[in-house]
Amino acid sequence: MSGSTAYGLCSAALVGLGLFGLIVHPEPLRKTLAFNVIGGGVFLLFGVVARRGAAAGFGGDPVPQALVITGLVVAFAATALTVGLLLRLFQEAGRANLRSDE
Amino acid sequence: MADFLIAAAGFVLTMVALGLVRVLRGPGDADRVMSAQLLGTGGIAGLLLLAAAMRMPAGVDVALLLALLAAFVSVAFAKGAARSEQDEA
Amino acid sequence: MAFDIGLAILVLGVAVWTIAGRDAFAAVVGFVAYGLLLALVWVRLAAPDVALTEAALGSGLTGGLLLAASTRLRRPETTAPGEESAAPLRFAAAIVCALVTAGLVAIVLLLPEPPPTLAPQAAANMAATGLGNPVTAVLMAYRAIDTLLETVVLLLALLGVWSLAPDRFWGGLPGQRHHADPEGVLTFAAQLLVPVGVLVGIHIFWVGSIAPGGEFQGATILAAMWILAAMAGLVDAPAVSRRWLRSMLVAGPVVFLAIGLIGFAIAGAFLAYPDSLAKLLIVLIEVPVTLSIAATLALLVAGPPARMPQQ
Amino acid sequence: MSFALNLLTVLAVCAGAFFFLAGTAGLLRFPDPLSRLHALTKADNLGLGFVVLGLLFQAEGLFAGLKLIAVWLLTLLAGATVTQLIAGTARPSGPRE
Repeated sequence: MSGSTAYGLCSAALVGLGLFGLIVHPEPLRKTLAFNVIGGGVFLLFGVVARRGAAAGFGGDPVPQALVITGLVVAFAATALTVGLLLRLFQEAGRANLRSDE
Repeated sequence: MADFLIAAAGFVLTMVALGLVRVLRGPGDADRVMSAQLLGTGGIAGLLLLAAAMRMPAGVDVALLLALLAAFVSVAFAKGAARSEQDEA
Repeated sequence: MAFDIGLAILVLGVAVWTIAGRDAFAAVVGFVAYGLLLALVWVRLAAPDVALTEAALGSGLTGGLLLAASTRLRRPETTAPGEESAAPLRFAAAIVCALVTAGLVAIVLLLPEPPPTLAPQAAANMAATGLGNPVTAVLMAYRAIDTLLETVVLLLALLGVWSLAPDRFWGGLPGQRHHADPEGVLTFAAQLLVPVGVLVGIHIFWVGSIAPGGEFQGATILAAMWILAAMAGLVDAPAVSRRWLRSMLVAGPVVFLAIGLIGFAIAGAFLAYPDSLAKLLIVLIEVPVTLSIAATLALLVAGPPARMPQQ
Repeated sequence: MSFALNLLTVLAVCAGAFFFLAGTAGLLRFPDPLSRLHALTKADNLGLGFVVLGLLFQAEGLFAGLKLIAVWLLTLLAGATVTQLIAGTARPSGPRE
């Protein structure tokens, strides 16, 4: 097993773990965290593919690396919007969960 | 030399990971941030060791950035903790 | 090798804590640690550009944002026993997630050999741009339209955050006013850290054309330093209706788009640069884009307008 | 020459690793937050300091060395600030007025 395979297996586990958190956590803040954990796992998978594609004197394929940088920025934008929505919900409703039956 | 530096990085990270047990045990937020800060310092040390071992000068830039952002995160925490105490008072 | 396996296990352990921890605040601390360790992983994967972005944005700025949110949401977030998901749901979710993981493991183990790569094409393209950093070359030339759209996505997210403001505060100032304590340790630290941080931010941005770094990483540091100064009470956020602020926010995408359109005239395609001018045009785009991204990121963390300027 | 430099690096890095060990042990074993804070600052200042010192012997060029020292100084400053702020919030009677 090479180093990048170890990280590849790690990324697979991270995606599964994050998905589990996203489904079972009732609080939206924890769902946001879980979503970011999934994001980390997906980006890591890209990183492993990039590392395997090392060629032309580069340590890794720069195209997936650039995609990951774009992805990280977009993930941050989504997280900031989620947190904004969440804080506003808390302000309006005095609670921050997604139950509609009250 | 590279092997020694990587081993040292592994040792430092293992140590700070043990410190993370404090995050699990708590009890206060202060303890949690302390162990996160220890992880930050350890992460920076590990990063510097890795950068030297892998002959990757950019690793030092990453460490520089982590040092700045670690300060930012910790201040954000301390402000938050101060505010929640105000709320309770 | 052993180091990589150990680091992978450590990342997994921290992720488990982030997902399974009882307390939301502790989970956020776990997430910051997760980002930090991922930055180390990126260095091991020979991707220092991504390591910089992960450390600055993935761990630092996201961590600060979520920490602040979790302290504000503290009490209502603590889950009452009855609110936990039902056991059958948890069981079904665990099975689904195990299947997803198993699928990904199969993909990782069965990745094609020899690995496909676009590195030679990127290298060929890089020579034409005059840049020394392949990742910046991909972001600014090879996949420039992604980067242009990304700056627009950031602006859209900011519009979304602003539109959450109550009517009476529309066009007002985001976040709380922090008051400086002239004797305080925070003021002292901010006065010392912010100039150093701004310098590091500009350095990271500037070396981006020849070495790992670039506009997103540099902009994130600038944004973090502005937020630090605001938290210490040294500066106050501007009202979001200010014309200069809005011009600064759109300057980056506008310049990017304009130079992209000029590409039709001088190089025959959208976002194409003639070889002799490539590096100059890329720097012309990067400077306003960096400023716009920095302002957008800082305002995204500051949140929707929450007060009006004092008369 | 290179052997002597390598030896110095090994010694300093080992010293740094020792302080990280000590800091972690303190964080885990000390009874109250303020003494844990004390242990943490040792690891911060000295552990990273010795690691940086050790790596200085391997640095290529003046600028690289200066950057290493800058990392250490920034961590010191950040650590000192945060320690102060945490000590303020960790007091049983609440923050100092």
